[in-house]
Amino acid sequence: MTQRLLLVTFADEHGLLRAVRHLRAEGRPILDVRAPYPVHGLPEAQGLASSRLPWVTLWGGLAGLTVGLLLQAWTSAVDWPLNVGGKPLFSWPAFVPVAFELVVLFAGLATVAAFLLVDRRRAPAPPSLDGLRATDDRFLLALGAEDATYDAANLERSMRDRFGALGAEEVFVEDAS
Amino acid sequence: MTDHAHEPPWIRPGTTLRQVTDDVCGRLEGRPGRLWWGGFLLSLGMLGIGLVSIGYLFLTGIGVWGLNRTVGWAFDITNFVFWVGIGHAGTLISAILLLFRQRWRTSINRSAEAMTIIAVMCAGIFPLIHMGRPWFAYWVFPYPNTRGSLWVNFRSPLLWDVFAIGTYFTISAVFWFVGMIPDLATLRDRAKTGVRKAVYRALALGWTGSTRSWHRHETVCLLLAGLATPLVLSVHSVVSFDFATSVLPGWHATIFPPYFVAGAVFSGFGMVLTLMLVARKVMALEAYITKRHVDVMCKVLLAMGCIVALAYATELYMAWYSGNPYEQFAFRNRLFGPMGWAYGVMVLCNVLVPQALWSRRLRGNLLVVFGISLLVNVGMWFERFVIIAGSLMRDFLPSSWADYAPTLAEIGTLIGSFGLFFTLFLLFCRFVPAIAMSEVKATIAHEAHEAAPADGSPPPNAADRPGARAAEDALAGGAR
Amino acid sequence: MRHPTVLALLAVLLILVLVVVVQGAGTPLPGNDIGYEPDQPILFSHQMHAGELSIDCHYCHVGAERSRHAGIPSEQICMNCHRFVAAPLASVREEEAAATKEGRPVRPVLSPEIGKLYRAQGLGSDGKPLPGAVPEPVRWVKVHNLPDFAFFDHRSHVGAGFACATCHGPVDAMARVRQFSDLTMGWCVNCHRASNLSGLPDGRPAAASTDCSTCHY
Amino acid sequence: MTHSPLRWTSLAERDAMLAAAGATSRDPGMAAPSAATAHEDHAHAHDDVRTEASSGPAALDALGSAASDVSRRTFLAAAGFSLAGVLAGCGRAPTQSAVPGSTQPEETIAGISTWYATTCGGCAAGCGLIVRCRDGRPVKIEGLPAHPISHGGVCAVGQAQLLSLYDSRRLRRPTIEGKESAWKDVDARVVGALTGVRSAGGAVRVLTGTVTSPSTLAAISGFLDAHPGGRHVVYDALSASALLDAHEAAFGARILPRFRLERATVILGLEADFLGTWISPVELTHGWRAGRTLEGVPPKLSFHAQVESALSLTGSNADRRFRVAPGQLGSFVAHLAARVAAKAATSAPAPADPSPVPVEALDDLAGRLVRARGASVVLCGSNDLDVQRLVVAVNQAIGAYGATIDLSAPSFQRAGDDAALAALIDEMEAGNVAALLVAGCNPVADAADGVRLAAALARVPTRIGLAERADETTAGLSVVLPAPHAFEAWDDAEPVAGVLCVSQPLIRPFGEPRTLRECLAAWAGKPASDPALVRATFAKDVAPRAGGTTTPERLWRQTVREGFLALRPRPSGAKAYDAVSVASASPRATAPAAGRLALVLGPTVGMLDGRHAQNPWLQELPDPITKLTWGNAASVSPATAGAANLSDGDVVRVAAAEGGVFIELPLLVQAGLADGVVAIPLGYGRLGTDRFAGVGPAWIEARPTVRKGESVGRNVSGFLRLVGGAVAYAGREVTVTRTGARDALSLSQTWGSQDLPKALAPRGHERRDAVRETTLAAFSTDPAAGNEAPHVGADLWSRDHATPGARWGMAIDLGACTGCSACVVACQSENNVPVVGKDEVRRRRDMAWLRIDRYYADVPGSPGDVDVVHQPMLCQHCENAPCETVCPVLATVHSADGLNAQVYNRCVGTRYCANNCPYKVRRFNWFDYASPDSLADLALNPDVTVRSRGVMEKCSFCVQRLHEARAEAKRAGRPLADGDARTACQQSCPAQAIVFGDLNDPKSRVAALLRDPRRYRVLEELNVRPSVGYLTKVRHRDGPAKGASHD
Repeated sequence: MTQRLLLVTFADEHGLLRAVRHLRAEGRPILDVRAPYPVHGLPEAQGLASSRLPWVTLWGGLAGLTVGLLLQAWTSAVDWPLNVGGKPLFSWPAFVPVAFELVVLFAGLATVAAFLLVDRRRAPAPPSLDGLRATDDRFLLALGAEDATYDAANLERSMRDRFGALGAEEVFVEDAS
Repeated sequence: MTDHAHEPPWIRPGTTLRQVTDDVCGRLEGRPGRLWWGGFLLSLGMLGIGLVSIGYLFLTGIGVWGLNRTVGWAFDITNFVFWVGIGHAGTLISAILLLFRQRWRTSINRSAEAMTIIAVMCAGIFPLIHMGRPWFAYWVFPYPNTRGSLWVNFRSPLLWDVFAIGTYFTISAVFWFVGMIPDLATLRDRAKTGVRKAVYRALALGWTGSTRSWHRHETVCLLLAGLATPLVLSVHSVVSFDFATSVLPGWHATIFPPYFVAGAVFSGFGMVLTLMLVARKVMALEAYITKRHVDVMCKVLLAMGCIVALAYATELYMAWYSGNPYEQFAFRNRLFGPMGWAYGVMVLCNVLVPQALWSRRLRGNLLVVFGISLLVNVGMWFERFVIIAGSLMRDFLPSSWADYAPTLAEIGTLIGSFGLFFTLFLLFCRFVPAIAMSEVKATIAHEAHEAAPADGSPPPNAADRPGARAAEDALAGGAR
Repeated sequence: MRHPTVLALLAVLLILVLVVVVQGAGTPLPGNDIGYEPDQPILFSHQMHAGELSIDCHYCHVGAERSRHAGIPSEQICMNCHRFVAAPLASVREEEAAATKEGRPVRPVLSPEIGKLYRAQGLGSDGKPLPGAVPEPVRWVKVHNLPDFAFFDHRSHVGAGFACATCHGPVDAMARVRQFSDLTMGWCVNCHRASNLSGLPDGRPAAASTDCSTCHY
Repeated sequence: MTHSPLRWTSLAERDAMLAAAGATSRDPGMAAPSAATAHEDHAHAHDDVRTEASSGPAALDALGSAASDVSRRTFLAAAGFSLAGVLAGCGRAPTQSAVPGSTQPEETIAGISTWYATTCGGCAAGCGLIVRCRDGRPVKIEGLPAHPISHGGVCAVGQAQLLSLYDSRRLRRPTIEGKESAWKDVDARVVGALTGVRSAGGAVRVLTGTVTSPSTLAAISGFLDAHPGGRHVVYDALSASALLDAHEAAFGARILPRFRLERATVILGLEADFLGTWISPVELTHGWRAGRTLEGVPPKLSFHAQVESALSLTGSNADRRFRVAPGQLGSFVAHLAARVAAKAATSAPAPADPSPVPVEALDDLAGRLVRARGASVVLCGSNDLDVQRLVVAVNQAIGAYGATIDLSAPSFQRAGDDAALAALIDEMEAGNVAALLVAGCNPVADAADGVRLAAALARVPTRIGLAERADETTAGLSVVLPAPHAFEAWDDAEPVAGVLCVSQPLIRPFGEPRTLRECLAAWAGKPASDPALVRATFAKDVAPRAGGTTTPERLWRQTVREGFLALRPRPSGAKAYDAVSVASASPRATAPAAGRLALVLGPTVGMLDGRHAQNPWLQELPDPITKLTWGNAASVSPATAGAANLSDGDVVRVAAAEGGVFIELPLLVQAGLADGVVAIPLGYGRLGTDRFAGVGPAWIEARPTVRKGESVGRNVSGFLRLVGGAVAYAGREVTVTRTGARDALSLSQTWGSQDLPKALAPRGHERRDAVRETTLAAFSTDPAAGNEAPHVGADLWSRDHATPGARWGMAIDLGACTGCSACVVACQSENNVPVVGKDEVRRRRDMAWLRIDRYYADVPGSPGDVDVVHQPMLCQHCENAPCETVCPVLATVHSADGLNAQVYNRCVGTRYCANNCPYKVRRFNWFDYASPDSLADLALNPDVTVRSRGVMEKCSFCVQRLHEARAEAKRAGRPLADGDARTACQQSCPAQAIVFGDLNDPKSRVAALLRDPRRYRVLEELNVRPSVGYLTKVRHRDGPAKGASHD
């Protein structure tokens, strides 16, 4: 199905931020906001929950620790015990470095993998906005244009005049899925 | 960090977001200049020398190196430690300074990280080729096998190296790439030709710049930075264990882990400075790598130099205080023995020369800084050489004392490793945004914000009309 | 599905599955010669000699009890019997019959395969040395090959009471000898471990070392 | 090794066996391929021929590895399979054939060694050997225990005889005027010539070195009887002519007395290197050692003083050493004789010159000699007749004859007469010699006036030579005949009166050699072959002297089995001592003119007179004193070098003051030499040593071991001349001048002192006490003198590794070790240690698993004098082995019996273990060290893997011997007894300095020695817990122990 929405363009983060705060206060659904760099305070303004990625890191790290210690203990002391330099079969201090490295490795890879997977869930927004310089120097604000109270002309004017938007345009897009 | 208003800004004032994009992407989109080609061919030549040397080594045997029954390691492991060390500054800048929210890192962290990854590649070559039978190198990995499952010796520092260097390379590469995704998206959106578009689209992993993505992206970068920080400290500690855990006087030193890490960061910053100063000139990045960047890096270099000097002194003191005759001889020999000259070079380059950086005037003189940064690299190479070869040449039993002199093959390999380093670095400058655009933009916004008057009225460089026009055009033709 | 990470993960999984399958199917890994069964210069059948005639292994492989090598028997040992047995009984009977029919003396019969043995010894079909014939030893094809850096000692294993078949398999049922065990290091080591737990075939406790220096020096 | 019965096998049986083994053959062409396989049989049927063994290396080639010599490197090949598999995707091993012998000789079972007793042919000393044969070829030489001469010891030269056997350069067929010919043609020609000579009444001369074989002597005399006026001329390249002449003068019989050092408590050596090279080193070493056991109260330790101009191995082991220039020796002896005479109340001529050594030292020496009357002896190696006469007088005065010197059962190990050779040369120059037969010697290269001889040869119509290799002498002969190696022929020998030794062939000869006996028999028209000839003599002359009732047949079998037979010695003919003969002699002191040096020529332990110059093991064996390999150098004392501003590696021109003889060779500054002396080893610069051009790896920065057409070292025998009827080895005046060129010396050890360099030592002195020593005085009060226990830190780790069975360990007695280096070659032979060539040694890449460290120490108060210690250094098999901890791939680990195992096929070659080894005993294969002579691969030990390029190797405590001993004990159903397992170095040590065994067995000898108060471990303070212990060196001196701890 196609979806209609209003696309508002800003030249800098200040207007955008104020606009977002305003619209949320009004309760108008903000579909998506795009910026060329992480705008300070925007997530809060949009009311996004904080990420749960740190937990992934923690569990990844623990997994690495377990694998590291078990692997070394089992191969050195259980599977084929060999007398190496007269040291004990389970000479744990010697096993610390490898265990540590595996902690970092597992934690790091787990985190990134999780990030990539999670971030694949696209925002309900136009699939491609190339040319709108959203990755260059423009800030885009996408508003839902479905509900009853929606009035394009009115909205566009308020964006331009009150928040210094460069412009606003109604677009129809294939819903990304 | 509130006094920024008084200090000169990190990015030349008046630089617009658009300019950032154009400055950075423009270089990748245009054709490479004469300078680039010159440097690239030179590097390829050096790389060729290295490949020939290594090929000859593989065909003939380790004997083509100047080693002997007493000195089993010299150039090979010296180069290894040297390159691993170089890598450290990159991680430090990208991770630790990120944790400390040092904004000045934004201009240089991308290339610093690239330097890290490339340096680790160069380092990785040496443990491989220094083996007598490199075709069995895979035996250092603990994999199930038909030998009744004969595993590996987890007590060996060399094995720790395998894991440390492996992890270090992986995490650095991932960190680097994740940080680069938004910039790749920028390139994607600017790309004209189909190929470029396709490539960058694939690499950008569908980055949209949506707030959610940015939010997660920042979190991931922070987490990776948090992981990379202890990692980078561990890596050179592990490398130092190769020597610290041995019985050899001059290697067997408990101070080595911090000593090596400090040295690594020291040499790393030396190399970063070298590269930055070159890139700044060659790629006209004065707007982003300002004198203030150089100044700060010089201060870091000076600080690390002093730490290293302290380490040298401590080493000597501990040798004397230990009362261990072998230790004492090892260090008297290090200073006054056959390798004394090398120790001299090391002290000169790593301790004496950097002291010049106390002077603000010299820190401002880029030529001087460039020279110092080069000398630091020389000095740090010699530090490793003195420790490794110098200690081996005179160990416990006088009967087995022997001297060492490098052969053509060894020198060729060293040249080759530099060739590889610069070849890869030039390719990096050519195909990836050498400056983290999004971060620089954030910095600009940040500084603009601090420069802005209290009321929320738009800062001077925000509303650029031509840009607005372009925006409308784009809107007009944007989505149908 | 068009997702690079997912694809990468799937690829890794696929490789793992492949390895497991290959292993499970018993396909030998590179370097494992199990099942090696080369043609031999003489169609010598262990099935007949060790099986039907049930000649003891040590009768021919004299080294097994005293030496590291079991040894390939010298033709001399073959001739202990084949001096008298030169052809299958049937063909000998035929010749006799033919001879009596034609009323001529019986000619010696020599089967082609045993003939090779005779020629190797420089003997004529009558078993007498041929004038001017130079003995040319038979070049058997080795079946059980260990790398030169692995030292295996038949002496201690036979002495410990292990049957030849434990490692060489049902040779008495093989027309042509086939490598029965895979002869990998893992195979050796695991048997040593197992014996230390189970003891020797004759019940004595085993002391099978798993030191590297037991086989590599 | 377990004592396998020494079996007697008939030659026929042996031939069959050899044919079966296929390891050797009359056709050299056949020898090579079997050589390629010979060492593989540890892994395959004993007699298989690897056909496509190269596939492994092929795979490596794909990777860019050069695996050149398959035969040496098949283990690499196999190791490559895994890789080949990975590359090719399938791992089918190459087809390998198994070729059994057509007949299986009894006593030859694949993989079982047979031991044969025989006699060493390395020199005239006649030491007994047992030789280990595998699959029809000798693979290891060991000493024959209980042999009355060598007592189970073998020297380095003896050990190396194995390699001389497998030498593709040995003569295989007779040549006439350089053309290969059949024996029948040779016989025809020679017989024709000889009959011509006989009818013309021409003179026939047989020129040989010392011959101790009764049968050969019989053959020669028989031959000469057939040629009236014929003469047998005997000379020794290392002559003892004056010694024999002196005894002729004194006792009326030209005999070489037999020295019984085991009976001596005071030994004075004058220029006699009796522990290293003089007459019969193994025998004399055993005797010397017997007097220094330190057992009993007071501890048994003979006093050994040495007087010499150069530093010899013997001098390096002396308790007291005097440096006396050659010109001064005579006057020293005169003074000694006078003092001895005074104390012993006999008469001696008054010395004409002042004494070269302090008078009180002389008094002390004379006092000791006289006090120990009947248990003291003076050995003099000088070839100066006057000196020897005086020494005879001294020995007579101290009652040595009949006690420490045996005249009734003398030695035949030297019989040469320098004057006779000189006379022969004159004859030849005068054209008075019609036929000359040179057998088993090389006078042109090693005799005085060899150059004249070479020229004179042309004037002899019939010139026949019997030699193992083409050499300087055969070059001038018209008929050159191949002589067999000692292991290829039957032979007998009576080196000392009353001891008959038998040699038996151990392998079918390469080519068609003939012994001198066989030749002479054929030419006498009574062709016969060994062993018939040997057994004829045995039955006629030997058996009767054996006493007993056994038949000659049984006696012969017994002798062959045992290797020797004790006989009643023939009467030596020595008459009563004639004092008058010595009274006259009183040598004068001489000194070289200003700016000149006195030249001293002498043998080295490895080269002796140079007859083994083509043996790479001996060429690469570091000289025990100089540590120089692959060549000789001119040595001068530091003082002399300083005065002449010479330094190591300067190429100098040594020119005789008169006579126009000169030579150019590198200089070596050598501690312990008399000042004003230049010493140069004999035996180098031999024809044919250019063969070694191919020895050592080829790579861009490599230097050849020897340049094409040149020779290894320089031959200095040109400086030898006759003085007073005997060859003068010392004293010739020479000038030494720098040529400006430099020639790097390939030394295996460059830092020669345990004292650290003064500049780097605190307070100018610090000592590394790898070798601990003390004096007899200190030792008698405290056996642990000089052996303070070092401080060993606490052990951080718990010890959870039990050694249930044996725990192997070793003890090395530094008091007994003379540094003779026999163990070094024994180890090389047993463990397939490769030869690496001159350049690699110079680069300090020698592969010796067992090296001997030699340290000098200045003698306080007498500048220029040095004390020397020798320390065999091998893998210490540490319990806390630092090498093991650092290996990433578990290629070196500890075995349950306490061995530090090195697994070559697992090693990837990081060299980390070598870096972390405090003793630096690990050796890395920098290249493929293949032998350029593929025949030499037959000398490889089939029980030891041949290491490939890129892997680490080191001493394994001869683990293959331990396995063999254990397996045999198990088969015999008995526990392993102490002494069952012996390492190669231990077995061949002439001084029994090395003891090996089970430390867990409290009754074992090694365990006892490790409880000895003299025992210490090198670098014990590192807490690596070595399994090798050393016993402190005790010198027969007064005063406190020396430098046992750091100061």
